[in-house]
Amino acid sequence: MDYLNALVAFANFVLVPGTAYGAQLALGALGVTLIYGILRFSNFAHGDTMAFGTMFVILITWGFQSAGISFGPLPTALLALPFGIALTGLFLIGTDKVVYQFYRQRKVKPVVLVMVSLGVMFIMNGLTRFIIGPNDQRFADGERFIISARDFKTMTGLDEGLAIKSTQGITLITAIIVVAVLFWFLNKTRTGKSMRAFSDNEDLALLSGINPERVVLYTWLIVAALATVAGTLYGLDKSFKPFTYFQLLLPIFAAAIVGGLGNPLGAIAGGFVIAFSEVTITYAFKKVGNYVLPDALAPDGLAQLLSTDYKFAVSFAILIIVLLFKPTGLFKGQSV
Amino acid sequence: MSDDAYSGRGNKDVSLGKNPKTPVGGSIETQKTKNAPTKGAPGEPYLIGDAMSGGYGSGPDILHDCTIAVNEGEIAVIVGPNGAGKSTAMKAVFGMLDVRKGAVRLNGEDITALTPQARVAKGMAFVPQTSNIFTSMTVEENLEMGAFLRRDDIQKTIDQVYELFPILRSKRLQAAGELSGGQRQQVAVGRALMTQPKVLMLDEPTAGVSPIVMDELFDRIIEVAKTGISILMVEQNARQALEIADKGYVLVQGRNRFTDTGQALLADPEVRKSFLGG
Amino acid sequence: MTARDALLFVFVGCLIIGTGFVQSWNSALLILNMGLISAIMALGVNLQWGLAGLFNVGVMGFVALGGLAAVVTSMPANAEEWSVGGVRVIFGLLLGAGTIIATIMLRQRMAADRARNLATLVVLIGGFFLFRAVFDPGVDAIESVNPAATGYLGGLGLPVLVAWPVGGLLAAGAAWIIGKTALGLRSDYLAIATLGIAEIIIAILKNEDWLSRGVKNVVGLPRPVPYEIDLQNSESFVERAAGLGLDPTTASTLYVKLGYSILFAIVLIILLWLAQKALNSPWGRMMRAIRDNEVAAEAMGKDVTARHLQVFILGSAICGIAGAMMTTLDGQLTPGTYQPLRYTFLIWVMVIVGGSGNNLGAVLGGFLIWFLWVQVEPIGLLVMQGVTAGMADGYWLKDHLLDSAAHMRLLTMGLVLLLVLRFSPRGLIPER
Amino acid sequence: DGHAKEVKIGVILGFTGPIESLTPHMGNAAELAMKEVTDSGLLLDGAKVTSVRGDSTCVDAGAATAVAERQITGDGVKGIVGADCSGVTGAILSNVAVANGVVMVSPSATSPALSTAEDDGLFFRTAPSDARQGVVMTEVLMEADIKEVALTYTNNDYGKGLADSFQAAYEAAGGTVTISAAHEDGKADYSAEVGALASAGGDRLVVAGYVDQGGSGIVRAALDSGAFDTFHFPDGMISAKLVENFGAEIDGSSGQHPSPSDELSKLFTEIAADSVEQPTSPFAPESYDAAALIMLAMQAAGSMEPGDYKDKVMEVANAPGEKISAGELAKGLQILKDGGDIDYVGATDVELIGPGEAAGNYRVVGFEGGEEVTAGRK
Amino acid sequence: MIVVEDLHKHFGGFHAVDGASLEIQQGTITGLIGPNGAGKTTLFNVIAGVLQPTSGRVTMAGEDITGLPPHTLFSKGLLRTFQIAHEFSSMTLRENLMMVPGGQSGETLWNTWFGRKRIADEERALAAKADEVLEFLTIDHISDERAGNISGGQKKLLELGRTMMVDAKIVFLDEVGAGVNRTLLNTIGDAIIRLNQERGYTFVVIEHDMDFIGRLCDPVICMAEGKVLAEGTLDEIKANEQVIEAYLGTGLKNKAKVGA
Ligand SMILES: Nc1ncnc2c1ncn2[C@@H]1O[C@H](COP(=O)(O)OP(=O)(O)OP(=O)(O)O)[C@@H](O)[C@H]1O
Ligand SMILES: Nc1ncnc2c1ncn2[C@@H]1O[C@H](COP(=O)(O)OP(=O)(O)OP(=O)(O)O)[C@@H](O)[C@H]1O
Ligand SMILES: [Mg+2]
Ligand SMILES: [Mg+2]
Repeated sequence: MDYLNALVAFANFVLVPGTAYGAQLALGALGVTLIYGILRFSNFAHGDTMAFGTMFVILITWGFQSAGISFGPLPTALLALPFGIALTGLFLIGTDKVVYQFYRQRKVKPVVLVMVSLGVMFIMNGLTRFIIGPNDQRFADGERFIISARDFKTMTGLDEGLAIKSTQGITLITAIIVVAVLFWFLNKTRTGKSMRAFSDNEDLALLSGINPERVVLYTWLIVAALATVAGTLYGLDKSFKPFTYFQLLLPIFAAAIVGGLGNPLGAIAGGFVIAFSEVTITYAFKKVGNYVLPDALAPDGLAQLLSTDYKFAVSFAILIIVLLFKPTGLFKGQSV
Repeated sequence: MSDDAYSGRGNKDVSLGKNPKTPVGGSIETQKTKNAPTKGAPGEPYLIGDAMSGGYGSGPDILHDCTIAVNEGEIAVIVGPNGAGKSTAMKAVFGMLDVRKGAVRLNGEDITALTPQARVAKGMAFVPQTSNIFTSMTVEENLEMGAFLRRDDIQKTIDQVYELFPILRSKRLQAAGELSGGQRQQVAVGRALMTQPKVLMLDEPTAGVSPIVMDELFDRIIEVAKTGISILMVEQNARQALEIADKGYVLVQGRNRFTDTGQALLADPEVRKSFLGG
Repeated sequence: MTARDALLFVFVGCLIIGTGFVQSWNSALLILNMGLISAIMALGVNLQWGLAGLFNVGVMGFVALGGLAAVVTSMPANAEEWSVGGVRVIFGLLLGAGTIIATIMLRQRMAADRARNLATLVVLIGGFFLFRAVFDPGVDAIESVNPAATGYLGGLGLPVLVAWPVGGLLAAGAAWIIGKTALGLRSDYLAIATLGIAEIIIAILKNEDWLSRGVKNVVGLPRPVPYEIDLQNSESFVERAAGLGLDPTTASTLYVKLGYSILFAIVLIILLWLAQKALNSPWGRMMRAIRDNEVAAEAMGKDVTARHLQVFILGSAICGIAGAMMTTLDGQLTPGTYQPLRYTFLIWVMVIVGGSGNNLGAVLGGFLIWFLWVQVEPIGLLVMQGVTAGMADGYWLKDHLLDSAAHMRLLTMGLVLLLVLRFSPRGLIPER
Repeated sequence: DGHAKEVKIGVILGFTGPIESLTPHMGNAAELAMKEVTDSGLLLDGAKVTSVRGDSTCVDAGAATAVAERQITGDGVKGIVGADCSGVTGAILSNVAVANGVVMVSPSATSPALSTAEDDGLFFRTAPSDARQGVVMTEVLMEADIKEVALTYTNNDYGKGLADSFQAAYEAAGGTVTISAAHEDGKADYSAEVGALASAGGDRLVVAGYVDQGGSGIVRAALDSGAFDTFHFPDGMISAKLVENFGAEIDGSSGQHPSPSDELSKLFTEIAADSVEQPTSPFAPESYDAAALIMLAMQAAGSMEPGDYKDKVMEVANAPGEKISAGELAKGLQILKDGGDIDYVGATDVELIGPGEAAGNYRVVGFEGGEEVTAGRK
Repeated sequence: MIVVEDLHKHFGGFHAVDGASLEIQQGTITGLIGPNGAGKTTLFNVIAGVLQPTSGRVTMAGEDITGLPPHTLFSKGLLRTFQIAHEFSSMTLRENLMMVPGGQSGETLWNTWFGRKRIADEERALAAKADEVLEFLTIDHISDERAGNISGGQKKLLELGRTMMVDAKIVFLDEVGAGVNRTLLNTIGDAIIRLNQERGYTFVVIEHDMDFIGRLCDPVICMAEGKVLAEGTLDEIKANEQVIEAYLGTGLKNKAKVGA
């Protein structure tokens, strides 16, 4: 029986990737949840906003890299991030002026805004592919690992390795910081509260002297920041490919919903729920079992509850079960 | 309860409330001017919605040449049957609806074109009849939102609201949407008081509040008015309201039907019978 | 129908006829056929959303179930597969269903305490392993029979037209189960739940090879109309075609497509008639009341839960029928092609652009958006060619632009969508 | 008038959708062949060949058939290069191509199921069926004395078909597949798959996916977590991109892809250097060949009508006859014009077998020092 | 008619209804008063099935109706209005009323397709009835207006109008008077008395307007903090010290100063 190896194996293939993926989803879900919370619609363009923002960051990163600027052990992309955020913010505000504002003033039903965001999604999608192309783009540099599997093995002498990538670390830390800041901002600052007031009752917000355009402006700026950060971190960890970002939309929405729409803490919780349900339920416990159980009992099969084919099905099933018990998500979200 | 929370602005003369410069009653009609000058005629009421006509969206006119006004430190009460256009008139004064004809002037300045939030900045506050609270925010946050434009310390005003509506203090951290009907109404009025306005517009503030709170509220309104703040109020509890009113308007089908002092209207048998329930 | 509505229909009709003149009549008919199917799907979604306010984003799942119905009803049964594992698989499935029923009964019978939770867990886990133990070997046996060509149980060998109502029934059955569990959720929560269920359905279709070959696709479904080749080889047909001045190929392809058009149109007209009658009746009024305010409707004696379940099942069944029709038209079931964007959101766009709450609107939206979905590609290309016309050959920007032309399709679609919604935010034919 | 005649050939590929990064190269390669033919002025007495591009979307059978319908009945294309993904290919074939009697040559639909599809002699492919590749893979692994592998495949007809045929062949040869797990393309995260694969273990991880898609994601995650260091890559994974992505990290891995001799691919790289951005991109040479076959068959039949030339496709593709490789289309056309016989070799050593699909010559590759090297042929 | 036994409704730790027990006699118009937040509306909601009680029992004519869904209670003849108007905003006023009666044959899908004639007849009768009610409530001039576009008071009238569309056994009115013009309210009061006397409806009325309560109600129940504080005729209640302190108050302090 070898609990240590079992633990390390489990950590390496379930805990660490689950945590990192959860943080990635959470960052994306934060943006979705914020738009839902304040502008009251599900923004289908969010995945492509992430791609769009990341595209700017990549272009600027390439610029930096060719100019020989680097950020030491950290990815250069982090340096480019503020510029990317600014550009994305400008674009989003422009989009709002040209597109969303009209519908907001007409007080259309949220579902119309959802369709409008679908239109915006198509356009952003096209623009991204037009500018940077549909292909994989690599822009990661800097130190790749905090600790690699091989180093871990030599360090500890264990059979199993434990790898933690620097991007995973950065993502997790960023997610925690961002949610804390956002929570503080929305619940404690005047501007944040005015944003919530606006989302609650637009007319009454006017009567309190809150400037709706200002609120909308802040919202898009924050969304731009969230989307760009999320997209960039994701791209650093995996790779940048516009189509994947579009596909990310689904788990991101799932995360936002299971946590409770409009609630930043919910987005974080939701991200981890989705990530871990994907990674854990379909995990084959053969290896862990082999370490922990006596030989006689060791599994000869894979000891896998369900094949990985069903990982999405499983995460959605868990989502539905959570919703059945908590109809507005783990953290009591809003609904329009 | 001290008055100084409301004495910061616009409190020029405490006696104003008792000795209005403009005689109440029919005299307002005479001041009615079409193409009103930006600067109103001297002696004009502090806030006046002058000969307003307008309706919702592109719908028909609901207000027809409707005038409502209130002097500094006075209480003006609008009564009328359901659907007469009272709330519409209030919204028109607050710029939440297109005024197609006529003008709104505050302290002589034409504010017809201003957005609602700009009017808030000019010292107007409004409690709408329906959806008048932020349901998902706590009671205290509702009050804070009322004071959104204020930069000074608002804690004192909050305490005053709690003193006026003690129940709210115990519900401070509860979402306002979970309150009872009467409690919500109290939050709504409290939110408007938080602005420390120069003009306070209330659309049926006492609907659904218990008698004891209603008395408190009317008392408070009188006190507030005495500090020089103008109060424009729609009421269905018309008898109590007209009793404390300096001026009363009876609106019917978007038109001014009767305009007189509160007491005079109360005494008018026709008004009593048709609009005040006998 | 007002004159304006009629005009809109005429306009869309002209678009399709225009396609006939500019491109080809085959293209026009194909657009018409898919338009008819899309209109039916939109009708189903409109029933759920426009009438009852149910945010069902699982359209794809029901459409896919319709497709499955087409396979299960019309393909011939595969005797060898049945003999090696058919019974076992069926028995396994019954065991699985039994486990779930047992769990539900258990939860109803026992008091809500820890013992109940424990018992639930025991039954579920035990049932799951039992199910796997019986089911898995059967599946393996079936799937290993000639995996490249069959390897699945096949169907009942019935005429494919039977599959359409069966598709509706299959979707309705699924909708019943889903509705029973998830309809208590509101707005976007229901949306993501149905979206998830649709993904689960697709996952099953993709991975359960014994059922419909999974991602290996089932091709060559029987048709309700003759094959073009047979027509071309039939002398009488060729003669008649010649009489009309058409060459046999064109005549046969047009003939087949027209056949489909007529079949689809019949289904659409029946469904539209039913939907219109229902909408403009006390039933429709009750549904609108429920949509407007569930609490009040409930207090006015309307059984909101039951009515929600009813429309959810009906709407889903309509999507199922459309799904079966589409698979029939395609002649194959390809689970990998089911994508939410195409089978759920595009349908939603149809409903919203057409005008939610209005059956005619939904139908119009179905035709119009499908037309655009197909035609924005050449439009996008044209735009690009126009833009680059002035540039020198070989200029990098020109190449880049032309290379990106295919992506302009999505961009154009987005633009068109925004424009339509801009000028009629409540849809082209708004509710009342 | 030399260019009086115009021959239109449809190029229906998924320019948007899951393999959108491959398709531009494929499209360009096909058009390269057309340009070569047009420039030669030899086809059917100086016909000009124009390409009509259409988006198959790879996934939406409805949209794909609409495109094909428009091209055939509207634009009047006389042959189709495409489609790319097996699903839409089947849909176009049975609904449009067969009905209208138009020849389709797919450069990349490799599903074994298409071998038996009802095609009326109109469907060909320049990519081999995956049934063959499974056998080749088994041989490669067995020769390297690898008896236990984990297997992951992209969850579509290509991946699943390949995985099935590989597993059957490998197990028949005495190997063990510890796990066969699907992965969906374009998804955000593959930790779950890699976790399961690692747990099952094996000497090598066989990745039957696309390098542009989930395949790379799986490899990345497997490497990063230390789950596997060596892999085996079938055709969908072999590309310049693989080395670019992983460099020396995958040293010691192996793979194979349908490919002619090195000379042929070098040759194609040369002639395509200007017009195809990545000539070695998967299925780009196949696309060139697909287009070339259509035009050569037309020349052999002396007609651009599909009904006439469909029977000539096999003839020009196979022996006997003079060997014609990529870049020599003019020569081929001339021979045919003169009534001679050719055996088109093209960019991928085309050899059509059975129901009109490539016989499949495979290049076995290894990875050393961050480079892809040829380790043999099958 | 209705017996409420030791009813509790808790929201988290807050006890909105805290052991209320009361009886509503058949044929009475019972007034229910009490300070804001006393739990009156919550009590209504529990009786009417909108909220599930934490504990306690409600019976109607001897039958246990605790926790039955609202639509079932409706069919048993229990109607209620909402304090905050719950109109069907996209429907016209007439439609708002016409949808109320249960068991319409046109509410079955099958009939909508194959029973046109019967539906048409029923609809005519319903429309006539609805128009009658609208006229009574003085909102007949806007009967084709969407309910979302009417004034606050008109919504309250509509709320009341719905209870007049069917024959009920017991009607719970939650502050129908708030926001309604007093002259009209008197007419409404008359109608309530008439329904009570002529058709034998039982009413439970929540109101803060003592004049209204006084004219209509006997007995009157006063709630406070989730419990029944006092019960009796209005005069008895008015004399109750606790009620005065908690609810009625002693009138305007500043009145004299302004009145002058
Ligand atoms: N959903 C809820 N969550 C938490 N507290 C609630 C909720 N609903 C009601 N309450 C509380 O329960 C108490 C009783 O409310 P209720 O609405 O029954 O009062 P009421 O007697 O009808 O008052 P009013 O006369 O103001 O309408 C109030 O203090 C309210 O804050
Ligand atoms: N949002 C709206 N859109 C269109 N018409 C409206 C809207 N709100 C109110 N109306 C109409 O305007 C008229 C006046 O409404 P208003 O709300 O001003 O009445 P009110 O005098 O305040 O009545 P109440 O005492 O019932 O509150 C009514 O006939 C109503 O139908
Ligand atoms: Mg009003
Ligand atoms: Mg109440």
